[in-house]
This record gives sequence, structure tokens and C-alpha cells, in this order.
Amino acid sequence: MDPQIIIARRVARELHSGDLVNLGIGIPTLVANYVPADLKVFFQSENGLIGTGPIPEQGMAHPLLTDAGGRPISALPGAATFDSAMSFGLIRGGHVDVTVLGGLQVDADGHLANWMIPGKMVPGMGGAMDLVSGARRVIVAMQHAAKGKSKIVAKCSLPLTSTRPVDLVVTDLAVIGFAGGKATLMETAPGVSVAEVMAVTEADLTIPGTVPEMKL
Amino acid sequence: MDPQIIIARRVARELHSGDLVNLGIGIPTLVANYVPADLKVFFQSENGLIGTGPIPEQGMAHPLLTDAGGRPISALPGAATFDSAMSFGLIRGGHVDVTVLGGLQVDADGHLANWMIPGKMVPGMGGAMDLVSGARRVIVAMQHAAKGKSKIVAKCSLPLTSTRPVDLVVTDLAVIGFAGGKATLMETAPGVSVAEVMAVTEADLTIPGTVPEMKL
Amino acid sequence: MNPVSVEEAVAMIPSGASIMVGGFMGVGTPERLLDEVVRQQKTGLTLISNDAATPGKGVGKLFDAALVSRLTATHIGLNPKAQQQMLANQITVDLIPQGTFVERIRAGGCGLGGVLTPTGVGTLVADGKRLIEVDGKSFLLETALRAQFALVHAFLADYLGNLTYALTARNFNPVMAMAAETVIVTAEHIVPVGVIAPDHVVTPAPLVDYLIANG
Amino acid sequence: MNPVSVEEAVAMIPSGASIMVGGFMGVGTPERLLDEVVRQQKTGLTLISNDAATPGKGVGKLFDAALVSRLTATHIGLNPKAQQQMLANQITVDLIPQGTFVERIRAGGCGLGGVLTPTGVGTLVADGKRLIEVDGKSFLLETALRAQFALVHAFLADYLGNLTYALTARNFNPVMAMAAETVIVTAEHIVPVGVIAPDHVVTPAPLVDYLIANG
Repeated sequence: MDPQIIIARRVARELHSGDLVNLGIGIPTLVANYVPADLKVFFQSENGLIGTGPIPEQGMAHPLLTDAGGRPISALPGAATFDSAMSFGLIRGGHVDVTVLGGLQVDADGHLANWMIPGKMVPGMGGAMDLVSGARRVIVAMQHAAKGKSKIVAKCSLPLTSTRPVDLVVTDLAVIGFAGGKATLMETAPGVSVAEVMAVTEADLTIPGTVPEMKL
Repeated sequence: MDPQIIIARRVARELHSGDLVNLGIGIPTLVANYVPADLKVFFQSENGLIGTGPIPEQGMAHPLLTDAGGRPISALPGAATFDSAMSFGLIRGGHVDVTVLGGLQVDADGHLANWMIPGKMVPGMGGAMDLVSGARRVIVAMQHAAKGKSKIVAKCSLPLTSTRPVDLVVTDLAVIGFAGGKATLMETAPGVSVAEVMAVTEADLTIPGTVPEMKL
Repeated sequence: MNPVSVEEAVAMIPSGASIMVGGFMGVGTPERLLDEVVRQQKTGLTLISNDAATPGKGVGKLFDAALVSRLTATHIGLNPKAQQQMLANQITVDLIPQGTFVERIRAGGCGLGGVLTPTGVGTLVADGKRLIEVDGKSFLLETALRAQFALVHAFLADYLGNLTYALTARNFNPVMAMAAETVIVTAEHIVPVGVIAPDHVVTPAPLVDYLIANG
Repeated sequence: MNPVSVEEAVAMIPSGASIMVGGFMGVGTPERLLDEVVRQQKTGLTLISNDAATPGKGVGKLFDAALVSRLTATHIGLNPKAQQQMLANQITVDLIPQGTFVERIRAGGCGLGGVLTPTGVGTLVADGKRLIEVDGKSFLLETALRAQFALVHAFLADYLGNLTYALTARNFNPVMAMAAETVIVTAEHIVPVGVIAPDHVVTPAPLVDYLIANG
């Protein structure tokens, strides 16, 4: 299975009926494709919409209805639109149940870095800092390694997005939780062993007695 | 002429087309009755309305459309309704051009006291403190004296509504301005002499060379 | 959003709870919820409400039944019963400026620790509060205000819980609907999903925990 | 509100002015006003805008024409020209979190000196800012942000200047319409008074200084 699809499918299992969910760009956006139809999840787009729907059919796109990247989207029946003060009031105020974000690094303490590489990539943090500070549950969806280097590091070398630790990291190889304040290996991807995960993970991982395989 | 009507008519002359105006309860409410029909003034009711209209005709009152005292009002074509955060954003943010408020005392420095008499009347300040802090222009509309005692005092003995000085006080006897930081007699009511105003005013008034009579 | 009966909804509120109640002089107040709070005799309430309304109306009913032990409000001058209870020290009352009241609740609902307001600087309202200078101007630090329950009255609610409000009955309702652990809503009309246009929704459905069902 | 031509409106903006421009990635941006700003070559602008859009679209046009000297925004990663100008020190850029950006503008428009936000505590964003504790929790003091001009795009405007917005084109427009000395508005449609119901007005008429007239 495509690594991105493994991640998206596994993250989708973290969502519950009634949840208000904000998906970042990149892999997180794919999560919406794997939510079961009977699960009533509200998706927020931080540019001012709850109830985002799929990409509109040919000829139905409207220039005044887009996602946070400026791409055309649709709105489901029961959608609500609002200004940016409300949108970030929802985010910072703890009304977003789950945010799924991409990451550059997550460290052993659960700290996330995902908004800049000094001297190289300085795009601005957009809504990421508010999402990590304010959402009830923060899930990072990212590849386990980039160019052979672990993205689960001992200590973030890149500037932090927030000092608030994330709740869960889902990669193509593993699910890592931070409930006890330290990185714990919760699950491994199908066909991946605990030893294989440890071998490609820079951070020290706590390994429980049994580590189940991801259900996808 | 009824003293209240003198005050209301004189205050009405301070309003300009396009002004957003907030009228307090009591004498200030009467001001709306004396605004010329060709003057396009927006009246705000701080419970969430711009475009207040007259008391509705018999049988047309709606329980969800009231003034800040809970009394039925109407809304003019082009009215707008909003929540209390917006209503006080308008007030505190300097978007209200003129507020007209009642007063218990105004002192020589232009300080207003109008919200409590310790040990006697402790109703709460409602929106008065925000209006005096935030409106571009603050006009106090009140009787010059109560029970024979001047309400224009040397120094307020009652708790202040704000440390921001008011711009104008209009009474049944006089118009008093505070442009120079000190109480100045601007006008006298029809048939009232400067000496008569000074005799019933506790505060020291600056008296210009000529003091015209109020136009009503 | 879960549809519940008014009895079930109020049964969730323990005596001694903190409740925010929408409305301005009883306009836009969830009367059915307050009637049931009185029927179920929830005592020792901490009430956060703009005013005390008038006896027999809106939150005035809570003072009629002597259910309030603490009150945060902006004005109680039109309810003699609330005044009496305050002067007799039966209730502890914190009277604050209306703009400060709504910003504190908004801060509570929007995850802000507080706001800096010029309102009240140099007055009795400033007592015990931090004064903070920004660019040479003084402001009071007013901290966030939240409650366990918000009792909200809407005009339209759809089956998901999206809400609109009518005219001056909007007032504090949308702000309070963000600032409590549990949000309970009455609506004048419950309508199918899609009846309320997205641009007209004021309170999005995910903010509503319980909607009082018809009948 | 005064109806004016787009040429007259932009002629009021001096070079070097501070301008807030509504829109999110060019959606909900007053394009006609920006085209005219480019035509009239207003240089050295201080721009306050969520993002830099993309070349040729929204505020991206201002970077194409190199009219911006200072920028306060939340994200400029999708406009390579803005990135280049930043890295070449042609523009001074202040990148701040989006929730902080909108709250600072709202504070500016609502007469608040600032707000306390948890966002950015312990990160680079906290550099040089005051850290304030409330009930044992740390917040950054973020101060109010205002501009000389707000350029706002609405969906409907009535003859008085009441505004509504459509779908995700609302974004920063209503907040900016409160936070500038002079507010200039383009609308997709201008409609008679009464067409917009009072409950649907988002920006009340008295906030609008100039509306770009049809034709």
C-alpha cells in the first residue's frame, strides 16, 4: 500500500461521530477520503467553513468557496461559514476535537516542528501554531523518515510549532503516542517489526509488552 | 418649554448626517424625537441593533425586538442586528460618533458620574463606562440641578464613570463645553442670564466674552 | 448535538453549578430551561448573565425562587428582588461594564487568557486588577470567563444544531455558546438541514451539545 | 457611506500608506482596488494581509509591481515573488500566527489594547513579547493592529453601505472593516436598502466610508 494511504487510513480511525476536525494540507487532507460514510464528522477549513465537501464536479466550482490553499471545494448540507476571528476562536478555544497536521520533526517529548527551516524555508506558520495550541487532540501525519533521516527525533533541531506536546504521531511505519509524556510505540504498520521501527527512529521509544499491528 | 424638551432639542442640533449615535435611557431617549427628518442619523441600541425606529404601532410589537430597557421598538429599513461583542466593539472601538447619556454629576474637569450612589443606588454600570470610554463624542443631557443642588460640581463626589472627560453638557439652563480642559459656558437657555447660570452652578465656569442663547 | 427533553437537560445541571444564560432584559432568554431549573429547584447557582431581568421574566425567575448565590452581571437595577438579595448579602454580586462582560466571555470561549480594555481605568472597576501599558496608554487586564453550562436561546436550529438568532434576541447567546463545558439550547423553530444557508449560521452545530426537542 | 469611483478611492491612498487588505489566498480580495493601486503606482506600502496570495492574484499583484515595503502576514509560502523580495531584504516581513493576526486586528477595531493568547508561548514568536500569567497559565500579550486604510470586498452592499459576504470570501474582511481610519469597499452587487435582512448584515453601514459605485 502507498505509504501516504497507510497513514491516511490509520488516522481516519481516530475520528468519531460528532467530531469537529481540521485537516492540514498534504497527507492530512487525504484522511477525509477514508472516513466511513456513516461517521458524521464535521471538517473545518480555517479560512471560514465547517462542512467542507469533496472537490466540486466539473463546472460547479465557485471562486468564493475554496479551501485554505485557495483550491475549489464544496460545502455539505448543513455547512456554516464565518469570519477568521470565529474560525480561530473555534481553533484556539478548544472547540476543534482533532487536528491532523504534517510534520518536519516530532521529538521524544512530543514537540512538533513543522513551520520553518531557518535559512531555507520561511513560509510563515499560517494557522499551525494556533491549531497545535488549541485543538483538543493533535495528530501528526507524516512519513517516518525523509531522505533516510528519522523525523522522530530525540530533540527538535527546528523551531517548535508549540510547546504543547502532540497526542499521536501516525507514520507509514508506526503509531507513536505521548500519553505518559514520553514517546511510546503503540502500533506497527502491517509487515513492519518493532525492531525495524526502532532501527529507523532516532528518538528513544518506550516499547510496551505487546505492540499490535495497525488496523487499516 | 418643558426643561427636558429644551435639553433634547438642543442635543439634537449636535447630530450630523451619517453619525452613529447611541442614546442612553431617560432624557437622552427624547433626542430622537427632535432630529430633522432629512438628517440621516443611525441610532444604535446597545442590545444589538443599528437603525432603531419609533415605538411600533398597536399590535405590531415583537418580543424579540426591544431597546436596551426591554421595551418594544421598531427597526428602520436598512437596520442591522448583531451580538453584544460586536455592539461593544462598535462602542469601545470609536465607531459610535456621539453618545448621549444622563448624569448624576459632571465636574469642572468634565468627569462624569452617572452609575452609582454608594449605599443607596447600586444598579450596575451597564454599558455606560464603555460608552464614555469609547464614543468619539460624549454629550451629557441632564437637568442643571436636582433638589436645588447643582449637578455641575467642582469635583465629583460620586464614583466616576470614566476618567475620560465628556465633551459637552446640555442642561435646561446652559450648554457647557470642556474643549480647553475646563468647564466653559458656551450657551444659555432662552431667557436665562449668565449670572443666573453661575448662581446655580457649583463648578467654576469660564465665561467667554459673548455667550449666545441656545438655538432650539 | 443530542436532542433531549427539557427535563433531561436540566437534570444534568447540579445545584451549585455555574451557568451562563443568554438574554438582555429577558429578551432572548431560554425561558423553558429556566422554568425547569426552578421546578427542579437547582440551588446555589453561580449565574453569569447581562442583567437580572425583571421579576417573573427571564433570569428574574431565578431570583424569585432564590436559587442564585453568586451573580456576575452588568446591571440589575430593574429587578428589585435581585437588588434586595444583594443588599441583604444573600447573593454575592460582581457588577462589571457590559463591554468587559462580553469580552471576558468571548475570551473564555476563544481560548484567550484575557483582553486589555480602556474601560474602567481610574474607576472603582480597576480595583485589584492589573494595569498594563501599551504604547503609553493604560488598559485594564480583564481575564477570561467561562461556566460549566451555557443556556442559550436561538430562533432557528437545524437538525445538526446550527443556530440563527432573531433581531435583538441574539445579544449574548452566540458568545456564551462558545464559553461553557456544556451548551444547552432551546430554539423557537427546529428546521431541516439546509434550511439555514451557510452564510446565515451564527453558531455552528459542533458548538451545541444538547438541543431541546419539540413536543 | 459615500459612493466613489475606483480611481477616486485609490487617489486618496498616499504612497507609503498602511493598508489592510481582505482575502485569503486571493479569495475575497477587492481586485479592482488592487488593480488601481498598481495603475496609480502607490509605492512603499505597509501591507497587512493574511498571505501574499500568488503572483497575478489578489495582493500578489502588489508584489508583482514591487509596491510593498513592509508586510505583516501569516503565510507567504505560495508566492515565490514575495519570498524573493523578503530574502533580498526588499521588504520587511513580520510573520505571525493566523489566530494572533486576526485577534490583533479585531482588538484594533474594537478598542482593545491587545489580547492574551497561548499561541506562540515558548516559540520564536514569543521573542520580545510580554509573557503574562493568568491563573498559573502563561500567555503572550499581543497588541492591537490598525491601518490607515482597509480595502474590503463584500458580496452584497446596500445603498446605505450594509455589507454581507459570501462563503469563504468573508475571512478577514469584516474584522478589517473595523480597524482602519478609512474603509473602502467593493461589492459584487449593490442592492436597494431592505434587500439585506437586518439579521444577515455582517458589516453595518456606519463602518463603511466609501463604496465603489457601479459602472
